[in-house]
Amino acid sequence: MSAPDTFLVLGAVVTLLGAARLLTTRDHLRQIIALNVAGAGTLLVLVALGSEGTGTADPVLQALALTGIVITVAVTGLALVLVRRVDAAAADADADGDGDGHG
Amino acid sequence: MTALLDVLLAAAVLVAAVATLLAPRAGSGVLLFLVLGLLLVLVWARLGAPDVALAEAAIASGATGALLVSAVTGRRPPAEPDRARRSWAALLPLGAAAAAGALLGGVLVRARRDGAGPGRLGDLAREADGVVSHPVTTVLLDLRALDTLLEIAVLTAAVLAALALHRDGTLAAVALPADTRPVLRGFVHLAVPLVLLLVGWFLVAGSSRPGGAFQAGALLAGAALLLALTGRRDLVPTGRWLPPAVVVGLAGFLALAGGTRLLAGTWLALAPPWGAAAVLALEAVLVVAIGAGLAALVLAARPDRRVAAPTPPADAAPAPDRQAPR
Amino acid sequence: MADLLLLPVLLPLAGAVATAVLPWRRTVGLTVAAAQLGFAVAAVVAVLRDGPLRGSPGGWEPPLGIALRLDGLGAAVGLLAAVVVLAVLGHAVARPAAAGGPSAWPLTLVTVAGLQAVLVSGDLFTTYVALELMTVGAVGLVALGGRRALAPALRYLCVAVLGSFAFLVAVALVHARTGTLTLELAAGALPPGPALGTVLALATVGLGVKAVLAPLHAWLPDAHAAAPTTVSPLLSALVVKGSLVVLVRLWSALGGHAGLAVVLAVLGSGAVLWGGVLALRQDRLKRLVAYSTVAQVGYLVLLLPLALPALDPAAPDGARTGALLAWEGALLLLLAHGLAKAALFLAAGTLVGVAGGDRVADLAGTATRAPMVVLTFGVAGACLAGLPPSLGFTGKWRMLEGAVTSGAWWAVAVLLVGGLLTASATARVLGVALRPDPDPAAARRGVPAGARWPALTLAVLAVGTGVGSAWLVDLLLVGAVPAG
Amino acid sequence: MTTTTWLPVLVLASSLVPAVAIFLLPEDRHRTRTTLNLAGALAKVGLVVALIPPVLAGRRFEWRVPFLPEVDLVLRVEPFGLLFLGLSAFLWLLTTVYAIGYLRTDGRHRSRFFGFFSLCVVASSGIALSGNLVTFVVFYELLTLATYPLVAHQQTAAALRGARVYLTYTLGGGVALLLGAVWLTALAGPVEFARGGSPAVAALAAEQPGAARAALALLLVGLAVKAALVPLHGWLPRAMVAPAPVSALLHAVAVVKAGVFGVVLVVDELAGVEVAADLGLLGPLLVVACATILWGSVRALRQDGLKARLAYSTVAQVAYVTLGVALLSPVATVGGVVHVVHQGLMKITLFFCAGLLAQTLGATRVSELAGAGRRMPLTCAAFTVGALGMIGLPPVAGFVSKWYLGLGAVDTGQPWVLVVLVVSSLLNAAYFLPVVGRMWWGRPGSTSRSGTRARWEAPPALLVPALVTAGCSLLAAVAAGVPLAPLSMAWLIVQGG
Repeated sequence: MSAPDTFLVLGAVVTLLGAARLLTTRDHLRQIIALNVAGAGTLLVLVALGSEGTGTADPVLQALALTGIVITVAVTGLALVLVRRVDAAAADADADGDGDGHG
Repeated sequence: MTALLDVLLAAAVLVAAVATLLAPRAGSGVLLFLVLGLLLVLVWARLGAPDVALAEAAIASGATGALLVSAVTGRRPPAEPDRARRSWAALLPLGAAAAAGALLGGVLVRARRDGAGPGRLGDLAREADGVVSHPVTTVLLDLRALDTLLEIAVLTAAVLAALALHRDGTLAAVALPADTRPVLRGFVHLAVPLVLLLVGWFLVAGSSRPGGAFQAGALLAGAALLLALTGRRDLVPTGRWLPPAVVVGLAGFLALAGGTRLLAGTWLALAPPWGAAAVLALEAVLVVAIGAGLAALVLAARPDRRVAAPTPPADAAPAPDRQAPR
Repeated sequence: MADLLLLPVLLPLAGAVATAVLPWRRTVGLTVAAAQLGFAVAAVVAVLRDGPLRGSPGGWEPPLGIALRLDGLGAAVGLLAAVVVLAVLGHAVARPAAAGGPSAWPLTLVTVAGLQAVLVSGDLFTTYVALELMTVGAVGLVALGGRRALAPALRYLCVAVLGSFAFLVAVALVHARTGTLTLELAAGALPPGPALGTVLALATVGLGVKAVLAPLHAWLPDAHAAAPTTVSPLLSALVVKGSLVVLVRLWSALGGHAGLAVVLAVLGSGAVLWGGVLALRQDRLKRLVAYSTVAQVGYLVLLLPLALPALDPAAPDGARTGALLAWEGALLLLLAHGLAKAALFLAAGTLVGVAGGDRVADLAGTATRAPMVVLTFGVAGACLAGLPPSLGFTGKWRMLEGAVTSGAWWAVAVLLVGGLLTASATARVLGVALRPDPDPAAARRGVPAGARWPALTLAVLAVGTGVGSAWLVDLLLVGAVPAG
Repeated sequence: MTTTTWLPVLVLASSLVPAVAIFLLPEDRHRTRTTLNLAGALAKVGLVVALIPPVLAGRRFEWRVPFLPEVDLVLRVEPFGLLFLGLSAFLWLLTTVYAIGYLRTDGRHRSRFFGFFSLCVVASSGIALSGNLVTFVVFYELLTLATYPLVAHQQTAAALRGARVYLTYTLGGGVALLLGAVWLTALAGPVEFARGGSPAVAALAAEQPGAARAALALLLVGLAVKAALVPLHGWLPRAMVAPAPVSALLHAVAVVKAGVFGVVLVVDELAGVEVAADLGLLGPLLVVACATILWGSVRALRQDGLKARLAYSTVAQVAYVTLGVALLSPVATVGGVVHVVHQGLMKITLFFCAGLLAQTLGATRVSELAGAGRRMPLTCAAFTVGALGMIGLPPVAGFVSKWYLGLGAVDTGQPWVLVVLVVSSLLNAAYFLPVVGRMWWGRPGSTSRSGTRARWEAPPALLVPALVTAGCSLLAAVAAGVPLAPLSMAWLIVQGG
């Protein structure tokens, strides 16, 4: 089991751990953290596939990983804004005692 | 010897990941995620992917970390703390997922071994004579320029979607109380010029060695946030100038694509004489866009001034983190 | 040649940039939509004339550069998208309240660009990035639906991005095994075995989540029901289609997988029946229409198991012709669902506005207040149920023919029962709409013409294309593997 | 000799164009709507009259459009199709005149009504002109969709319930028809209608009798719903809630006739009578037809509502056509085919008169008709002609068809069918004669609504159509031998021109 292979298996495991956790929790922030962990797992798979343990990794797969990172941060940013809005909406609903028939 | 280090590193990453997922409170989850990020920087260095290591440090741990920390502070603790960690119900799916992951890993390893051979994409990319010497930047901005264009579009779309949730589409209404503690202001006065120098370095270095627009953009966002949080709001475009700043990167890329089509005949085709200059100009525009975009995302995740101002309702227990500076 | 491939992707992005910054959002939006329709028609003509369009941006030939490829299916869905977007934007101009505010324009154009990029991309990783672009745009649009739309939008985002990660791992596996990211080159190089099975399983789960395949559909009804009127048609008719197109292309290029086909057959049938029953039992109008999307996607997924024999040359000849017929029928249904569902959602949104409440029971009397909108709802519902003379009927007829020829009687039963369920759901809504008007005073609050004509045009198109749709079948088979 | 022309499309367009125009017409434009309606109806009748000579001379007009790669939509003018088309065009004209007058008083949503009304005629003309199975299915289902809003037109609870029941039956039948059609097309390729049965179906029946039998049986079940054969006739009485012109159109011209036309088409021109007999389809069809005849007549006896009684009588009368086809003799088939026209003429007269009686006297129940004859002599005279025809008495067309059916029964050596005919005629007499009797000789007692007011007839716009159809019922019997009469056309269809 060369080094890249260990990280390849690690990547697969981390991705599925993140996915399982995301699907089993109700709390939005925890879902987003799980999403990022799954994202990190996919990056591990990508870069591990592109490296031979010595020398620089395959530039194409590095580029794909870079693109993956930027997309993950963009999605996380949007998700967190939504979390803030959802909490604000829940707070408003509780504050005015469900006046407006939340639902 | 190095095999032992790899196993240790892999184990550390696994433990950090599981800890992040099962952290009892969201706050500790975020911190553990930052630890995971640092460990991953080591992994990318180990696997010989310096560009990804830099990006991981600057964006995946830096920007995402800032986003998550900002989201955790000032958030009402959820009504019932997530007791999943202790109940077996949570560990079962994770166990199953780990087993499935191991299987998937096995398939991946065998596929890599079967697929190994000469003439793989990476070798072709190394020999390709792009306009820039550094292979990763060549792939990003020359060989697969369309991917990067779409990726910038994703970032721009996410920021626009985030801004759309604010009242007038800009962040003017976001609460930004200035933190005027002298030590922090002193640090900011020292750190920001240094960071801007680093941004310039990454921008220029990108064409010949690991670095480039994404990492530089993240640093620029960090500098902008430091300024915004310590009262110097004028430097950070949160009013009318925010949408143009966010959209300039995508606009620049589209202009380049259109320009190459009109001048050089094929979309996004970079030819040697003016190619390097075009890449540099594009990267400069991307730095501004990514910096503004990430800063906007962090600021957009903060509550509006309207919510922060009202006195807390009488019945709500004064939550401990409400006094933290926001 | 690359112009017809890249312009429909870059122009909407430029439009999005313009509408995000400049004030003349409507003119820019409508001109871009009109241009997209022009490109789509030109692309269809080009594909029909000389086969799939190929191109590579930056002048780098595949495997190094990105391979762009527009086959018949891509051109057809592109044309569908252009027509639906033009109608939806027309509706948004006429009834700004239904569009979710000014920032709906850039997000709509971004989603359109994302879908067009998915249709045009022959490269697996570009498909991944394009799917992400479409998802982010769609989530932004759903979130514009106000307070009730935020939680569904967040759930949709998390689930869709998770699906993309699964697809990304599948792409990595294909690259690991075949050394290339271009689907056409990878198609030949991936021998049947565990690797192929895993790729298809991951891709099916990943894309299934975004295409609302049965057990993974939980996020759709809330998101589509809460989204603004002009957003739901885009989601149901277009965004769902993007993932389905990628799934169909992967299956036909990589050869499909027998075991997975059986699973999909069960899931598809379950989706058709379960979605249909749930649609019948919903008491909120837009959720009823959203659940019928889940049922319709069940039909399309049935294509994969039915069309499997067409993919491997060893299959007996009877099964091959049956599979080819089922293939054509399902793709026709895909287009018919796009047109009819967009008309249905636009009409539903307008009816909710006219009736003043989104429960089906509130619709009493809308037949007198907005007769043309109720007519549109009826015609679109009939097309979805596969009643002639609509494109839905043509697709259903062809798929039934394929199922009967290859002896898949279970599929015949599912198709017929599914059609009945959709028809009865539509009839239920029409029955309520035809009730006498509880307060005739409200009748004066008429519906602006701009809000009636786009939906009616889509419904009439859904019926019109049903009559002479042989050219459509020829288009759909261009570049598809079973025909080759 | 078949010539490809746009003529069949023109026939369809003559009612499709007014339909679309009327849909877009605002509610208050009565004059334009009336002109559109009449123009369309006259154009269609003109086209049909123009088509008769060449078709009789053996020319066929056809129009094809590629529906799917190998499957075409075909519109072809055949003699039998032309007969049904002629009937529907002529009666559509009269019903339009009647409906314009009928809806003038309390008419709401008239644009919607006449739009779907014309769409209905497009569907029935399409059925008449369909050249292959796919086209037939398309227009057959279009008829369902076009008639649903008509049945639900008054938007009362009863109307909506009746419409829902109607839709349930017809959609269910549609599924059976679709499955049968697809199965047949899958096995025998796109199947075209041809005189004496399509060769492809005959070949299929030889190779796979089981599959052919099942597919044709499914087709017949699908058609039986609209042909109102027992036990699938439940929708017809409930659809009586529709306004009079719709009941007239539904029960005399469009829906029921489409079902029976389909049955004759499937048995005669798709499978061919011999193939159908070999597959053993005609036996059960015969039994079902006889059962329907008897059951319809028995139920009609106990109905006090005039329209309900007419509805059940339609169920019985339409089954005569199926009876004619199910008997294996050309004479019986002639009887069946000619009954399509005769029943149309007589039944529409009865419905017109029922509408008049309800609107002018407010008399909807049989018991309320006492003395109506003195008050509305012309309407009651027309009703009497229709009623006598239904019973099968000589001077009216009904006698001709029953006579030929009887001959056919004797010809095929199945005397028990003759008994069924006689018994049903007696039953018809049992439920029609009291109505006629009460009209003419009944004293206007307390229950009768006709009261003591002086003679007072319905407005001419409503009366003329009823009288014309009554006259035609008489003419069709008296002048049966004339070359263009329905009977000679029927002979031509069965014997082949």
